[in-house]
Amino acid sequence: MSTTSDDRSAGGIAAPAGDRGGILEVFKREPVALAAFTIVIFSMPLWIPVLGGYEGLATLIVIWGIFVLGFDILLGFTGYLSFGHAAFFGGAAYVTGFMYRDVSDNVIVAFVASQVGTLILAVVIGLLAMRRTGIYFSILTLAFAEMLFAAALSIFAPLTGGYDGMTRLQEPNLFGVKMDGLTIFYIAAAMLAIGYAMALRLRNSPFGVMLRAIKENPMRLEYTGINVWRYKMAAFIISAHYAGVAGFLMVTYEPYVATKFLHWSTSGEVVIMSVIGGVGTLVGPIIGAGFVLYFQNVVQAVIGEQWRLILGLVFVFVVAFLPGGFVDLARMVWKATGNRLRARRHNVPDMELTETKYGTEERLR
Amino acid sequence: MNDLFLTVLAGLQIGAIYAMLALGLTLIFGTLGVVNFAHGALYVIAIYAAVQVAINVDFTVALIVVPLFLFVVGVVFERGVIRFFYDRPHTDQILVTFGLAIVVEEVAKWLFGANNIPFPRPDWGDGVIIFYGPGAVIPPVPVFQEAPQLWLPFIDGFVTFDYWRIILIGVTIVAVSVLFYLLQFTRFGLIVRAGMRDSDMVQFLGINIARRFAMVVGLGAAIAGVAGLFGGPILGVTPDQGMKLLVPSFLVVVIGGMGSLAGAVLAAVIIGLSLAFTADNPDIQAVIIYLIAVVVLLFRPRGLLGRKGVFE
Amino acid sequence: MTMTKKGASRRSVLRGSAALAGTALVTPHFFVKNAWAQGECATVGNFPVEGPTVTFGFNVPMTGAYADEGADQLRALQLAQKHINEGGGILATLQPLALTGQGVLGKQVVHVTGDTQTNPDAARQSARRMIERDGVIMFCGGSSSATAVTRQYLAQEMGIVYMHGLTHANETTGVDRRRYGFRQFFNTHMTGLALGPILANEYGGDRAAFHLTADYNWGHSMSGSIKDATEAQGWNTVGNIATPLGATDYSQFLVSVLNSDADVLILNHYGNDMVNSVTQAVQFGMRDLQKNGRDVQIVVPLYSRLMARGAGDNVEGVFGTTNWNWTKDNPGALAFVSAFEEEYGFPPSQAAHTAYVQCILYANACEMAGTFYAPEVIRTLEGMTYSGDGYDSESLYRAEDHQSFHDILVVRGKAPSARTSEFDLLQIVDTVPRSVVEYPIDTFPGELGEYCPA
Amino acid sequence: MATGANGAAQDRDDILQVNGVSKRFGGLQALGDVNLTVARSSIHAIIGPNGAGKSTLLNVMIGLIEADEGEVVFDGTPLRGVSPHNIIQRGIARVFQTPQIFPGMTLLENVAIAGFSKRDGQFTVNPHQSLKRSEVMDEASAILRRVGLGGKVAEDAGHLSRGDKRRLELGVCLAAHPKLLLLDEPTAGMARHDTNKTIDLLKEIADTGVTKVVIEHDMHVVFSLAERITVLAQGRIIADGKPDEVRGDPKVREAYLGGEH
Repeated sequence: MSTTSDDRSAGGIAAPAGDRGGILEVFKREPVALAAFTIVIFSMPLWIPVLGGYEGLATLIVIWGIFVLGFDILLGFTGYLSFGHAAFFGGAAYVTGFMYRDVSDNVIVAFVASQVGTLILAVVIGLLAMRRTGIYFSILTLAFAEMLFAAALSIFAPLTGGYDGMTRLQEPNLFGVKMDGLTIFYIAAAMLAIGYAMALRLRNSPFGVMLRAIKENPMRLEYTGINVWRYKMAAFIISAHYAGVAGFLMVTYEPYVATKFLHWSTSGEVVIMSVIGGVGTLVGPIIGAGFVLYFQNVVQAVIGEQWRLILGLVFVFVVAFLPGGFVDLARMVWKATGNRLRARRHNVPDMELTETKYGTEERLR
Repeated sequence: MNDLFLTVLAGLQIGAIYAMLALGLTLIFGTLGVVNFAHGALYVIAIYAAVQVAINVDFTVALIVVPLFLFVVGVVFERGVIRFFYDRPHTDQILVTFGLAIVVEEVAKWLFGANNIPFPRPDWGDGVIIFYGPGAVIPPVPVFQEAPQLWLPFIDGFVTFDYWRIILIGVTIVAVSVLFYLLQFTRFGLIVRAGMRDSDMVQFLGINIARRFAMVVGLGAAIAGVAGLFGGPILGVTPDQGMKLLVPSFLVVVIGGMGSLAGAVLAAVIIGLSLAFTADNPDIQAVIIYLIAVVVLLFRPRGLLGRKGVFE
Repeated sequence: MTMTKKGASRRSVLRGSAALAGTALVTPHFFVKNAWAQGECATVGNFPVEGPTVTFGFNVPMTGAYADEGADQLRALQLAQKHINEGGGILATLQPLALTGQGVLGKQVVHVTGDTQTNPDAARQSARRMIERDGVIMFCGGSSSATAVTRQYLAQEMGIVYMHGLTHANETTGVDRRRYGFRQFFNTHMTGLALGPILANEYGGDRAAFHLTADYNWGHSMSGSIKDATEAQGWNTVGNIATPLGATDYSQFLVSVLNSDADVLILNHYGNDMVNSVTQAVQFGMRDLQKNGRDVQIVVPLYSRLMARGAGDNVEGVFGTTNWNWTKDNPGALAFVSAFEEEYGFPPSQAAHTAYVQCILYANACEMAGTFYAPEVIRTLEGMTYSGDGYDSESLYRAEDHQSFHDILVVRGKAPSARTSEFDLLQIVDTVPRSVVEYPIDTFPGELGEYCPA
Repeated sequence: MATGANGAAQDRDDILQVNGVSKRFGGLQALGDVNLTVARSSIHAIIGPNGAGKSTLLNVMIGLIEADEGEVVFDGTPLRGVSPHNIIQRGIARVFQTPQIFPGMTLLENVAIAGFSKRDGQFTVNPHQSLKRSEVMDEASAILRRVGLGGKVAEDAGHLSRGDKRRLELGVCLAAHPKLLLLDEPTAGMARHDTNKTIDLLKEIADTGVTKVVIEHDMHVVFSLAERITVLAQGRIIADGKPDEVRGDPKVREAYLGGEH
């Protein structure tokens, strides 16, 4: 898989050519990583049955892959841990469902509407939540998402179908082509590939450098003449849109909107997937998503009633002993087999409990 | 007036459970800097331990055994898990404790099933309490005649309330008082409070902070034990109780100010009352707790009583 | 090409690949499904069934609040599988009977399981896995209307028959009814029809009722049905508060009830909601209270023995309805209960009964139709009358909405002293005959959809 | 504001004017009616005992702290109400007392960020821009060589010594091509040898026309660098003039001797 070649480039700009791998290396690799990624994803219907999976699982993994990829842009790059990303996933899902049920069965109409909805949500929540950092940011995003969840179940229940979710949707189609089976899989896979390419580009551009700088020292960045607020908002909105696209695809794939899409457990699942896979590595969270979904749908049937117990234990184990997730495991194996690699750990960024990272200077204010 | 009185009682009683869980959470957070998402799981262990002892032995025995047992669970939990995460990012702490919470829930389901286990209350706590006002005539029903009665000047006629819930409110007041006493007037409390302010400094002074840390988690767990003892007969005994209480009690901690004990109690009361007073309007009740959290965090980020400089 | 190894069961792969034949690099084109097609539809689900076995999907909650009901359903479904393959159980009593106790259409039944997690999304995903990967011809089970409805739509899309488990909302066979979904369980409307007269008879015709209602479709549906049924008897509904699904503390709502002048409390709750609300209502002294000169009464419209157990002594004397109870002594019930007890050592719940009957009814219909081809099986079930399924009289699967009509039991909680075992919690007050609860088809609007999946 | 217009007209060779700035922290008068002008292309030192308000004054200049009264005029424009990143974009850079860098990023990235800030402005989303061999990267490595960190470009900044961090921060500031550079004790914690190297570097930068305001305790540094010296004590200016004038001022001696030493 492309894991090892890719996370190598996570350093963004490294030394100028010569020193240790460095810039040229990275840029030679970006298309390679992208090509490898695309091949692995697009061929999933061919290889996933070998592992006991099935076509629908491949589609699910791809959709959630988009979701966690966007989450990684916010958490892995910028260091903001959102506990409320379900708001965008579920919000877009509800808008999509609403379009299919009451307006049009055309996927393009639904796509546009869902993204407009996501944008509005992201701007409103971002404007408020982004004022805070660390755990306070997490709580604020959680609170907004839960408010949305509660509203969908109560005030908007006549529109959303309440706890039962939104049913009776028209069958989505693109000018007559039905969105089922491999059709929706390849559409979703293409979106994931595009999303991955964009994320790679972002990471390896000055924009990505700025986001990482926000994680490292937002005050220094501000006093280097950078509008930190706009970069933060941009990262938040971009990240939300990934979730929104995933939400749209979810409903297009399964013409049904579950209330769970808005629930905090969905936000929690994204965090779990990212951490298990390896935060900040882009591919890591996608692998994490694949693992969790594979476990929930395939291993579950093997284990039976206690599958959640086993999943919980696996999760505890990974957090405790593999702080960098599966990608770290791959890196360790890679190293153990004699490959020398620059050891840059992509650990979970610390979620500051402090309100700000600003140094002593800030206290004067 | 009767209406208002009963609603306030209901609010206080809802807040009581939150207060006890939030106290443990905020204590552990304040001292150890660890966000313990497994605190709900401690409550789950408490209710199952309590109901088993109450059914098979006696509730009075459970009264002593369960908090002690939870104290031990807490100490083991700190020594066995948490201490390996002091130097890890808070995200890791949250995730590993969250994972453990899932494990505890699933083990409880495995052992005892997903359905409720009826939790019989001891005779001394069963039945209703009667509040009556001037000139009230209490009907000659035996249950009412035997029930505890309290005269309150503002009650019109008489009203009944679940006696156990009044006991719960009382127990919470006692638990909070004992905790404040421990922290305010004992050497242990002095060190813990110093540790809440600056754990490095306390360590520097050569005080065995590790043992105290274990004690703190034990103490937090023991309060969860008390909450389970008195909350179990009301809220039921099911494996998902922990997860249901986790988010609200965590929000209570944040609203009160992370690490602030008084803040946790205050926030719990506010949340309890706001839930009780919005009971007739489910649309508002569903969002009220989050609305309060958002408003507080936006206008007073360190919470209602959070101290500046310590957690900021 | 592992995907097509199982060949026939890859309907959507084929359809998808046809759409993408020009673009996809590698597409499985080995099979053309139409070659096997029979009758009116091009392709129907996982038909035809190849090989010596046929796979049923047992799709029940294993985690979440209804896990215990799910576990009981799973036991019953495994028992049904055993009886289909080896004979026994209600095969001795069911009429008309085509099953021989040697599998279905000469094939042994095997099963796969999936966890619905009491969550509509997870339920749909696990059903999809059974259909796509495991090639099930039918799936069965479940313990909430939300999961039932969403899977019913999936069943219609995929052309796989879904035999419902426990789902009580009117919508399942009302506005959300589907050609590929069948419900043996009763619904809130039938509960109202059965319960109303008995409540009026027991408590008088001029009561004031207060509803606490779980805030979701089933809750509102239940509340509406009871309101209609009791008001038809002359009762007055003085209040209705929606309580959040999964609420644990009902004190703030019970305070409102105390403050009203209602003398009957109706708890439109199920599962742990019901356990908590009924327990806490008793804790607040509702059973000892008097209002308007009469004893205050509590009613739980939908009873479940498993749940009643969770509420302990608090259900004593509380009225409600149930789809079936293991204490019934007709031949079908006896056959099922004794087989279940022999296998597992304790009596089955109503959730187990409905799952068991559903599974056997499906297999029987296949045998009667002589094919697994879903449209034929559906037509066989539609309008079928049968007996020996655990009820005293004949039951019917109505063709127009796929709702089964049979006797309904009005029960009340037994006093602890009257119980003969820890499973003996409900006393049957009345067996309400099918004729009373069989409502006209135009009560609820809805379209079943086509026989061909879409 | 009258003072603003007046200040701008006063002397067009002044790049920075501080007009009547006062700031209180609770009961403490951190700055009291401070008036100060900094001549273009000069090196201007601010000295004074601990707690005299020197860092506060710098913080007011870059908008980190808002003054209670008075205003700061940079290059003819008043800075009140301008957000910090915009102040920086106008050509001020600041080296902090505790080095502020991006610890988890390489030295090259640290410096490049300032380069991008100079090139792209305060905000841009342009994923097509390449990091590869861009002029920004080339310049960044040149700057790192210039501040004496040329051999460590690919190291994580967090692992540097305190002195190296200070140099790195200076490099970050230089990459922004400031008109005015504010330095808060740029040689603190450095050995004499390194201090001298830093003095040389600062002189060299001054030759390129960058104005510098330096806070410094080390009188060796002050008198070998500064063209003009302002002495602060208890938030007020007690002396202002050429090094020789200040050296002989009795008030300065008193402030220092009566203060700390």
